[in-house]
Amino acid sequence: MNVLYFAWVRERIGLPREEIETEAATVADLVTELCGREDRYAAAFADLSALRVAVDQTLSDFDAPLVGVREVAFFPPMTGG
Amino acid sequence: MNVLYFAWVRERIGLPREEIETEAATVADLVTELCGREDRYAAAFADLSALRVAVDQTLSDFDAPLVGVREVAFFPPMTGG
Amino acid sequence: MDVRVQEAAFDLGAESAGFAARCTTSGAVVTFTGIVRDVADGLEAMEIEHYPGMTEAALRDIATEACNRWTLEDALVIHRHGRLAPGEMIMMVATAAPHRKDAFEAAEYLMDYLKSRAPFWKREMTRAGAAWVAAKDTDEDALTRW
Amino acid sequence: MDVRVQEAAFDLGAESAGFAARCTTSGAVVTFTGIVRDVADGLEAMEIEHYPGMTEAALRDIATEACNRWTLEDALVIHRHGRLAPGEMIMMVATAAPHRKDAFEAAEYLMDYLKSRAPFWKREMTRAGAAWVAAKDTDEDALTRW
Repeated sequence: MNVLYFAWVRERIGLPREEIETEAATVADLVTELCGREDRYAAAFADLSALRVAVDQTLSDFDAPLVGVREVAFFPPMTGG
Repeated sequence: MNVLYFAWVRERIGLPREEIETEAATVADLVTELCGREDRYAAAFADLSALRVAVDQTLSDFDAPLVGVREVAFFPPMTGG
Repeated sequence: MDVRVQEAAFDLGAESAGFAARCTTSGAVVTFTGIVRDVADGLEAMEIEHYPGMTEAALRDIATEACNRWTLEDALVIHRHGRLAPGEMIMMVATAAPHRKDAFEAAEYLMDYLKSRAPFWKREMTRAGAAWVAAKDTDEDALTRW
Repeated sequence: MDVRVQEAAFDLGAESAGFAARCTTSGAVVTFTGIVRDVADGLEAMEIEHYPGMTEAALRDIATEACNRWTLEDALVIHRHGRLAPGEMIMMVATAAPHRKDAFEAAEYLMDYLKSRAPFWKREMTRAGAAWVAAKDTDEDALTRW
């Protein structure tokens, strides 16, 4: 699964995207799995209320299922316009 | 006093402006005076709710006093924009 | 603040770009442009009559009030009179503000007031003849918002 | 409907005039332009990061929803990314409608949604360093209007 990071999430994790092999059933499960890997993930995901997630390029929730999903992206609230 | 007419008020009265000598105390008095003169005024002023008035180029009311006033204009509701 | 009443056409592109370029402290620029609409029954021309002298004063008053009510860096109003063909631009307003809410609201305020409080009268010339455009109740009602 | 995400500058004048000229049935055209504001503590540049692919899809969804909710002839969205200097234009939207209320509301809707639902992130570069622009509660709150 392709996992993408933007803005300060990207900076904290230290890379813009990575390929991850996971059996996580939901976005939240994926986050828990990543946080267990290294501190930089735990730092980036410390406050989920400050984060947004897109599943296959559509804004989604942390309880969204990951079955058949190819791309998950994590980022702070958007500031366009 | 300069009296001006615009849009269909101008068309009904048949001229865009005229100099009128009057002792009318208010706009309403002036309207009554004009209506007594000729039918074309009575036709133009038949329904005051369909008319607006400006006194010295400021939107005003029919009970506005005419003391010291140099210019009165009658016209239908405006349709700018 | 720039208020112009003119018979000549204006260049929307040049006016929009020029207005935005003159605004150095604003993050938000809103423009509104009114265009002669080709109505169903064959509009040949729109004639716009106005009240020279009062028109300019009324537009300045409306623009000044907008600048007082909202935090604006600048406001522009251009309104044409005379005979216009379908597709021609009738008028435009532009507002510049630090925040988009002010720019939008001030532009809507300018439009609502100049629709019903600036001395312009439109007449539509169709094959069937000429007819004065009637003021809409909805335009008068729009003023109650402010 | 025209949605563009690009690094290059756009020409507000040409875009506004071109958009209005393409609209043949609309009496009302509204544009909004966002400009990099020169903040008090010395902004040197604004960097805009985005999510290629999702950005275009999100903007198209927002513009489509605007066209569904209001009677619009056309809508335009241009949003830049990359490094912008103070005074540069970040983005613009334009809407064309038979009636001004639709054109205004649709433009405000586009702005409210692309502020908070299109995947762009702004970073301000000042002498003091770089800082990500925080999302404003007022921008999120603005969505409740729709």
